[in-house]
Amino acid sequence: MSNVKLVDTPNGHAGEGYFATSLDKVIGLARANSIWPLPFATSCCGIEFMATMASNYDLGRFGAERLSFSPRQADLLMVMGTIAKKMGPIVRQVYLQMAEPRWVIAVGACASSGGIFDTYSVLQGIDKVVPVDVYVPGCPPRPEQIIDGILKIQELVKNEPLRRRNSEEYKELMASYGIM
Amino acid sequence: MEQELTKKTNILEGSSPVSLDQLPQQDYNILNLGPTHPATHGIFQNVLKMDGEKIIDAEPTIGYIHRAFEKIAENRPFYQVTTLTDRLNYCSSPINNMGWHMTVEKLLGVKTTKKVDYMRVIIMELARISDHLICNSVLGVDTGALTGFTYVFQLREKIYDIYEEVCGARLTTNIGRIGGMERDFTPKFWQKLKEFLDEFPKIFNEFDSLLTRNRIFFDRTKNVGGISAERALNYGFTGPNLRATGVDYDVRAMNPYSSYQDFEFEVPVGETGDCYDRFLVRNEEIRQSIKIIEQAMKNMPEGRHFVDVPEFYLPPKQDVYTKMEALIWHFKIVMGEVDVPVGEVYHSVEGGNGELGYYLVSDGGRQAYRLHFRRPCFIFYQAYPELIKGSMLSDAILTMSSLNVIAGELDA
Amino acid sequence: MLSTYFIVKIILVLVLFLVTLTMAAYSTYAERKVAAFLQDRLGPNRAGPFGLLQPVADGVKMFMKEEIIPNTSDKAIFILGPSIFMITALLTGVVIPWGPDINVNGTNYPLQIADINIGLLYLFGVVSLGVYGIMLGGWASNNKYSLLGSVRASSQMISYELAMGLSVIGILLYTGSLSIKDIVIQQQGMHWNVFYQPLGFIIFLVCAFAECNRAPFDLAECETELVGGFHTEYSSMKLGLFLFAEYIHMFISSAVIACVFFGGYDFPFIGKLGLSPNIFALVGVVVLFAKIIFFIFFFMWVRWTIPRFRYDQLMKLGWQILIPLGLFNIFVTGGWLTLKNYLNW
Amino acid sequence: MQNITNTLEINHSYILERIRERIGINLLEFDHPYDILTITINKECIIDLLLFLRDDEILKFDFLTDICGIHYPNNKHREIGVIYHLHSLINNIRLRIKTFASSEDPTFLTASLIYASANWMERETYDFYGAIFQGHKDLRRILNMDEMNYFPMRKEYPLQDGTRTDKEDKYFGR
Repeated sequence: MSNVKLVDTPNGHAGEGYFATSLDKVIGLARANSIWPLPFATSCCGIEFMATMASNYDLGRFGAERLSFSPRQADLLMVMGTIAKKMGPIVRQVYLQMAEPRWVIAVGACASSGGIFDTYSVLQGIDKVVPVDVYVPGCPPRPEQIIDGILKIQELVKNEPLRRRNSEEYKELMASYGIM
Repeated sequence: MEQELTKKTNILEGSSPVSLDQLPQQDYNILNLGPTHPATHGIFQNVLKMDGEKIIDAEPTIGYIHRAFEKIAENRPFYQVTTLTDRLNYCSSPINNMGWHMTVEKLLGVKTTKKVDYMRVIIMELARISDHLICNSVLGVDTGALTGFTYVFQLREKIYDIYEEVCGARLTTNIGRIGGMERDFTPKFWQKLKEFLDEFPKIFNEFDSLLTRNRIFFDRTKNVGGISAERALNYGFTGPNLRATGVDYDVRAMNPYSSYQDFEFEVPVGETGDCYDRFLVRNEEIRQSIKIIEQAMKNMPEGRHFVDVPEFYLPPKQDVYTKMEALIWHFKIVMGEVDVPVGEVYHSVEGGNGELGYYLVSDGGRQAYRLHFRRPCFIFYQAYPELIKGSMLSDAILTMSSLNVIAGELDA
Repeated sequence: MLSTYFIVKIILVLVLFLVTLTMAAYSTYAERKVAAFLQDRLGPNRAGPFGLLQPVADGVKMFMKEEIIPNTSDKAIFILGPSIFMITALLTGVVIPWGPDINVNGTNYPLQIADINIGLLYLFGVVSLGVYGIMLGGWASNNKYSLLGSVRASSQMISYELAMGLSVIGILLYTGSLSIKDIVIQQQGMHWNVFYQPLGFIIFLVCAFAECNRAPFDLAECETELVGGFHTEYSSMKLGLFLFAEYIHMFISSAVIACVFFGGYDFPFIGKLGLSPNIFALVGVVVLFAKIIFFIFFFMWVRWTIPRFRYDQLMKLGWQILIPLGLFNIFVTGGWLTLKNYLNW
Repeated sequence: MQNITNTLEINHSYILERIRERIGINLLEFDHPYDILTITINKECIIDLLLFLRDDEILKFDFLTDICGIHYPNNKHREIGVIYHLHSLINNIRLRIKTFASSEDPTFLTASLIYASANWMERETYDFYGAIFQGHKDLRRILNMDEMNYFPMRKEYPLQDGTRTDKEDKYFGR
């Protein structure tokens, strides 16, 4: 247990028998440690994702082993593998159906940029259809890299202000993807 | 506004790109299975026409990760095609790599040494093991038993370790070169391989006993998704799925490549071609693969790990820096400036899913004029509607995972 | 006097409510840890020491998530579904005797909220109401996967309730009472029903699995087939209620199994220790909870070991095997009791 | 029957002889590149030949390994080709059959009524090369999007997506 890095207590005011901190931080912390991913695995990276879920790497340590295949219940859309143009609208559809707050991680070169498949049939990066929070490089990335990506997402989640999703910037970002 | 609307539309109706009126409505229920359904693993869609839970008809749609492999292959020098073959059936990419190298060697008329052959056999059989492991454990997951999957994934991790010792990569290995292997097996490789072979029976038997004699698993898979040998041949089945029906067609035994004739192994066959038989055939093939690896280890000949094809085999790095010829060849190979003979070759290997064929047409240029992959998944997946007609929804899912359809191979 | 009675009951209700919720919350944690243990993994260990704060994180996250009610759904019923499921799950705890009586100032206070003389019937009744929650929720979602899930759930519940009812009749013949308290008292001193009614116990256990929608009977939500089954369209805390209620069901089922078949708070030699009544009561509560936790672990153990049934196999098991076996059990028990009476043993 | 198969040497010349007997002048060319007998025939007689090869009691080419297309833009009136790989599992011998049609009228006859496996392979060939298989029940695109209006594997179409804006050619040496 000794080398497991536990979640840090957020900054706050501690006193005799109480501890006060801002709601933002508590909620961010809770969300960060309970990310339910929606694995959108299309190809090779999906197999590495399986390795990430399995015993040797165990994504469950970060509270993320509860896969939810229904977009309603997922917090994190993990797009793993090549997204062909035929698939693009479906990624977008799944993203739209997710409940706020939602995050997207593009795992692997194909999802991030099209990878080695610079062809007529492949979408050159899922950021053409949905906003992406974290890109994980690699073809396919090693499980350590995928875990690193999830940790990056956790950082984002922890530090996100509660009102961000109502802000003008966020609305602009959504509008730039045609999502009003 | 659109977001709100889409969000509030139903998941099922919202995500159906195939218009449902393509099928007659009548009193039947139309269920859209995929492309993001958890059981489709890779990505393909099935529009099922159902009567309650019974499937009346199915309409598969594929192509959701079509990546234009064959077009890319026409635009790349030969040694760069290896990366494409990795991503065909990514569960057993070394077999694909080796198959491609052998195809090119056939075209060039290169005869490999026994040492190269045996090294390739070891890697290919490891790949076969990891492929079958994933298929069988995922079949367990789809019946609801997740635990077996995590057991055998530890074995896969061991295989990954071995790959890493050879080439540094885990999944898309890019292992081997045209004309041999990139480097000789290191002592550490042999040590890891021995460890793997020692550990294998224990973990694998545990997995085996968790499912094979499990009554629920037996009931779930027996007589589900069966097909007769005639229909299977007509549908172009190959590999474990064909052998489960009772036809002992194995490319390794029938058209031995890479010195497979030197090894003793059995070709396991089933009887009814149902999910349970497919499961058993794969399990038995894993055991046979172990046997082949042990034989190859024992009889590994001495010699060089590559043959003399300077036009294609990259010279060792220290030679590149010190010898002029090596530098020239290195430059020519990397820049893809090596001409190949004119001709057309068909070479097939026994991939994880069956006969993986490479049809290469060369016009004497520096790239393939036409490279066609005979992808076993693509060919047998079209039998899926026939396999599931009349069965229940749960059976359809099991049938799909026991066929081991790999989207990368399916869609090319 | 009456006011003390009410105060005690209210305290009991509150305590039971909290304990049930905590048990359910930590069952989710336990499920993850047990799964991890069985699968050679570590399981959650970042949130708090040993990941103990994981349920809190999950809960907070779910409360803060966006609520989505699909346009095509029937809104009122969509909300009603999880509510019914949760309420009925919580209602079941009242008839369970959580421990021997406590003695305060010479008055005995039973550690049971309501000792109804038809306790078992009440339990079955309330549990079978729970299926309305699943059914309405799945149907109101207007999603075919949900609909399939809820149809499966309701037919499964109905068929297994029958067998479950039949399996306890043997015990009723023995005890002559439907009150769970009477059943527990009758078992004191290691006369556990499981020794007298092994067949009944097995049937009951299987049916309990089915009633809780747990593997191998988790057809209503099986992820690989129906995505999420009846709760596919639910997000946020409505989903939380569904998941939570399921764990409460598991907790209550374990409690009922412990009470009806394993002597409730009874433990070998507990009577011989000569404890004062209050300590005795406390030990009794601990013993009962130990049994409950064991059964919860057993539920998880099974879930992470064996595959699930197919729908028709499940029905076949229910109607063609469990119900005849249940009837056979009644027949044998009845015959044995008659014989015993006749011979005046 | 077994005896005949065993005693008779089934070699390329024998197969060729039998095929020539059957389709006569429709056999245009033959060759043996890398040990596979390769014949080029008139596209009209492909079904006849496939049926003959499948049902012949000695040849028994009963397994359709593969169908794929090919495009030779410089061969006038024979631009689009369809290549069949057959395998006689009993004799363990392979056979390659080629047929060609012009790109103006790339019609072929479907083999999907003989081999169920030909169904998707023909759809793929149509998708890539636009070869039209007459008699095919469901000749739609299979891998590419239905909206696509060209046949991407033909040599005149580029590999890359023409609509891309984010890649500047100068960075890629083009």
